Amino acid sequence: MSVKNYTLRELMACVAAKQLEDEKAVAVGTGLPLVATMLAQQTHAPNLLIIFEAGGIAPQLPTLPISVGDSRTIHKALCTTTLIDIMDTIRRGYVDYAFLGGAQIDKYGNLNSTMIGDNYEKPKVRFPGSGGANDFGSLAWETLIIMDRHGPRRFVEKVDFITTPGYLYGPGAREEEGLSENTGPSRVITDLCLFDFEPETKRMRLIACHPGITTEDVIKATGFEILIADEVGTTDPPTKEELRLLHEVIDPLGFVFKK
Amino acid sequence: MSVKNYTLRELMACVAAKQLEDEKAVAVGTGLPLVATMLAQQTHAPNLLIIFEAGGIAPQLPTLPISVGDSRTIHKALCTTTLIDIMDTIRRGYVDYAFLGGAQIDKYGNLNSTMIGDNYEKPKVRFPGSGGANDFGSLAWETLIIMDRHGPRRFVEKVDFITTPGYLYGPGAREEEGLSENTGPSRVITDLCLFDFEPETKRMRLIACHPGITTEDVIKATGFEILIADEVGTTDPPTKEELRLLHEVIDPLGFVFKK
Amino acid sequence: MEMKILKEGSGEIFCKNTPAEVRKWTRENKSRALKDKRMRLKDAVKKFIKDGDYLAIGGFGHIRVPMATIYEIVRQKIKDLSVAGHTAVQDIDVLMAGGCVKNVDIAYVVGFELRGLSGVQRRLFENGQVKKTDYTNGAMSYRLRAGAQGIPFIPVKVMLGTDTMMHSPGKVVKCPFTGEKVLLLPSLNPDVCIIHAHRADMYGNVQIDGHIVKDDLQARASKRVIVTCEELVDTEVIRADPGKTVIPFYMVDAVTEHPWGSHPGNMPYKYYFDHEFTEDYLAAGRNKDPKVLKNWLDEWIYNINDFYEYLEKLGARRLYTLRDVEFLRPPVRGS
Amino acid sequence: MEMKILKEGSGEIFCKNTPAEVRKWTRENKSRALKDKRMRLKDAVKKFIKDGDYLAIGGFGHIRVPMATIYEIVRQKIKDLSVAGHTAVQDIDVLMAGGCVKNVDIAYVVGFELRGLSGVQRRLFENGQVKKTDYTNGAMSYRLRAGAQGIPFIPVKVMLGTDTMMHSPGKVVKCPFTGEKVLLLPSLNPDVCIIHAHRADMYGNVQIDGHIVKDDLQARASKRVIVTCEELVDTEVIRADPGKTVIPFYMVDAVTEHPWGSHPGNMPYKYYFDHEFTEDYLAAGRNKDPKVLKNWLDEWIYNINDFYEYLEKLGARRLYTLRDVEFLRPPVRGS
Repeated sequence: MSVKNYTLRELMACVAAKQLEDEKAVAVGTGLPLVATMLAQQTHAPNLLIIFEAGGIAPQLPTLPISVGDSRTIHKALCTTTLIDIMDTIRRGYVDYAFLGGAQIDKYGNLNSTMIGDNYEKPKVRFPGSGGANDFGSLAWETLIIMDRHGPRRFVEKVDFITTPGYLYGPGAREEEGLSENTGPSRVITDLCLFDFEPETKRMRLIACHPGITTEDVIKATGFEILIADEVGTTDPPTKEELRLLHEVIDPLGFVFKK
Repeated sequence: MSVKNYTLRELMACVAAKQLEDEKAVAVGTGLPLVATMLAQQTHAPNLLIIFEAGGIAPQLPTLPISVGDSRTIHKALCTTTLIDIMDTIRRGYVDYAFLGGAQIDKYGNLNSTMIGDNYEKPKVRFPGSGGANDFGSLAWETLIIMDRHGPRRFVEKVDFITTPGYLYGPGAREEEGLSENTGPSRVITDLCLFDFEPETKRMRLIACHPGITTEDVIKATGFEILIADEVGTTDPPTKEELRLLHEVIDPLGFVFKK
Repeated sequence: MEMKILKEGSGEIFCKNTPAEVRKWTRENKSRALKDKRMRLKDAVKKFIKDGDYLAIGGFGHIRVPMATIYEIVRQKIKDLSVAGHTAVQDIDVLMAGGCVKNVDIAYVVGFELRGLSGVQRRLFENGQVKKTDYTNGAMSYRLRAGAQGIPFIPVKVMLGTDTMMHSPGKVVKCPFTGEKVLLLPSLNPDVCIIHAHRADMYGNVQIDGHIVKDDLQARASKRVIVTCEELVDTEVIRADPGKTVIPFYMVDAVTEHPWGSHPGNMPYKYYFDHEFTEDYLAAGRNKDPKVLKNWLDEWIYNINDFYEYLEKLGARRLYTLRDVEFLRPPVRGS
Repeated sequence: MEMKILKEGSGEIFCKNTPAEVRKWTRENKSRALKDKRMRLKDAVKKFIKDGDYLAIGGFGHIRVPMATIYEIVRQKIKDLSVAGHTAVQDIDVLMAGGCVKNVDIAYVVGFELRGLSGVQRRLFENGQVKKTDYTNGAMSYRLRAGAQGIPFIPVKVMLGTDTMMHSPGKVVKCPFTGEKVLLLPSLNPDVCIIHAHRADMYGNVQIDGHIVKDDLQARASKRVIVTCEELVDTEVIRADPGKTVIPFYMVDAVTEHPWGSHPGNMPYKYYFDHEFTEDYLAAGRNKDPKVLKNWLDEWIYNINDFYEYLEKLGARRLYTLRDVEFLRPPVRGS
């Protein structure tokens, strides 16, 4: 891959940031999703409302928090509250975006962050579990998903465990199971490309490749059959200003972008 | 009636105060029950925990609050919170006594503070309704009831409306309906006498008359058949110190004991 | 396995909003941006309260009640309101005196606590002119908790076995985990909630001193939130003590500074009740001659323009004496 | 009419307490009097935490975690605990490293957030030595809300449709008011909850600065509450700001002042993470040679007497540097 002057993680952060509209609300954890959120707030979305699971509402983030509820997430916040109040707030319809990741994802955007293997009692790998992911993915209007290391072991036909609901088993499935109407994953940002979900089938659809990546590369890296948009675009590489913000303002200590 | 140096309301306050043990918790409104509670705290129960429905916990009451949630109820409180938190606290088992009154009462201690008449749509008299009374009477361990103007129109065979549960229709009825075990009214303090509830039948039982009142007086004033304890005592008249506390410390402005 | 409905009340549910609808409505109608929401109370009431709305009122009885907003609703002659009578005293009484109310969820109304019963409300309820469903204060808060949580019902352990339950819409079932009986109550998501607070910023971040009563739940459960406050403060004041923010800005639709906005109610740490004012009002409502009440309403609501004129009628000396009473100090007002 | 159970998960309920029993237990075992509850942490843990108890831990992940108490539990070799993994990181990891844990309700464990996965927990979960039931953070808070409210179950709108639900004990039903599907979860009433707070008085009135996370619910839902605090204050401090009291005294069984009690965690407005300390610990747990972890436990827990010795090992300079980091100022420590 012929990337220049920027890393794939930086590119992912920039592409992810662009998915967030100004004057909307996002519930976010830490890591790359938070970097993307902070970048959006520093660029095109200054009035983006940031909400943290542990209870921080609209802080003035001085630097990247390294833990989901650390002091930075309540720095000069407008409100500090409880986790359950945050969940209630999302359920009440105030939160537009949830930003999630996972170990595995399938074509309906179902996420696994619980385990690898087929024996629940003795998994091959035990991951952290839902945390707030299932809550966010159930309750927020749109779920934005960031997955690095795009490959067939992570993009699978069937996840070993549905931790967080995507479109479950297809159109209407979320509603059938009791989840809120008009919710679900809207974008998947990987280190190869950008997906949305085709409205009729609710299946993952390639809409843009990163510079230097082809549709074939994406097909090869994905363990299920993807839909492909009529016109597959190319994502914008990070600008100098974006890179400056990422390294100097957002993550000066290099927690996400290791130095 | 040959009362001297004290009024019946003063006597009721003193008798009611004696029902409260030290180091217990009481949920209380305003009026005579609160006067009795403050008197208990000023005399034999300095470590009585007072909790107010609107969210005041353990205030240092400077003078009688005149409204259930007014500033006095949070004066130098240890905690100010919400109404629902108070209800949750009672449900969780922390509150020993609730102090209630009503317009009508029956032999099982069921209280009516909703309406007089038999037409819910067009009652003869509409009263305030439950407020927190049903909650307190459902959730607290013991309900203490204060009823003035003891007479057959207030002490009735069947109340026009069960606002707050006493023993409903008899032994086991509270449990059958889903209310907590080992709860219910324990004392009724009137301007004639003091009742408890006989443990087997859960029916109101005369245990003491006020000075100058006879068992016959009580029977005549009560619209249902009362049980009578083997030994009916006489309540203690207020002491000088109790009267001083009532008038000088607790209700100096004469809200409850009109001047 | 099944959860059988063992018993159910006949009470009408006056508020038709469901959490699922309210959630959807919120997405489309509530801004998540920091926007200046200051406006005249007149405009806020006109814009956000409609005939037929379900209204929830902040505070408790006579405490921290949004009276300035209540008066404005009456002045604008808004009609057919359903109101949460979650311990409502002079607030709901004035609304009913003004003919604004059609239905009431009753936990505690009609009474003025130690001051006795309301003539206005007795008349309207006893002749069936205003419809009602009975609950308890706990029940109303639990319904609001469900509304705030976005779930359509909540199990409770109150009201069981009583006529209060039989005149509510509650349903008794057995818990599928423990087998114990619980009462299920429908959630409550009011159309609009009005709150009087100690301070707010122009975006609608609201802070309250002392007991919160149910204002946190109401704001979370309601579609619209109209806030008056004793003091409008800079947002830096909010950011300096964010743990005190009871209602975050995105829930709020309008903010107006209205000092003394709870008068004749008690505003903790600010001013005590205006006892005489309430007694005068109560007497007017009890008078058999309806003109007496009409005159009261004309004098204090209809014939004045806004809450500032009301304050001017009361006068500074009277108002600041209430501050002395609040702080338990002898009122010395005059030079 | 019936509410049919449409689907149910197979997850085991590790905490057997029901609200009805806990309520009864509370009447007999919790004092409502203002009593001096100060005691050595050693004595508090010995007195109030028993083998087999269900434990809830305050704070969130690495933030405001009661680490002093965690270390003491490990030092006393308490066994067979069930633990609420309601985002639990180093706290639960140390407990599991110390062999104290039998069952975990998992919302978030195993992970150290950006720092990667725990070796200790992977081993114990992957070979089935520690049993688990899966939930979400929201679900765990909702279960605690039910426990605090004293109701045996609560409807929620999360987990539906997922394997997370199928491995929980949740049951799907239709709402009898709206017909929509909800998940019912059993309440959670832990045997004991441990909390680290900013300040408390000797009676156990507890105040927390910043986000409360779930500590309010936990204290209300649990039978026993053990509190450590950065600062033990006079009761007058509490009475001067009662709105800040998150946990009133009668819920609390023991209070100990333990400055730095969240180390290596972050205590908002006090000190930031000790990142290196956590990395060292994590490396020890990942090391294939079990002796490395054993040495760590010996050094920092077993071979020292209490949390003050732990602080002395860390040294004042290291600790106060964490304060500089918290306040985003350059660490200048030395004269």
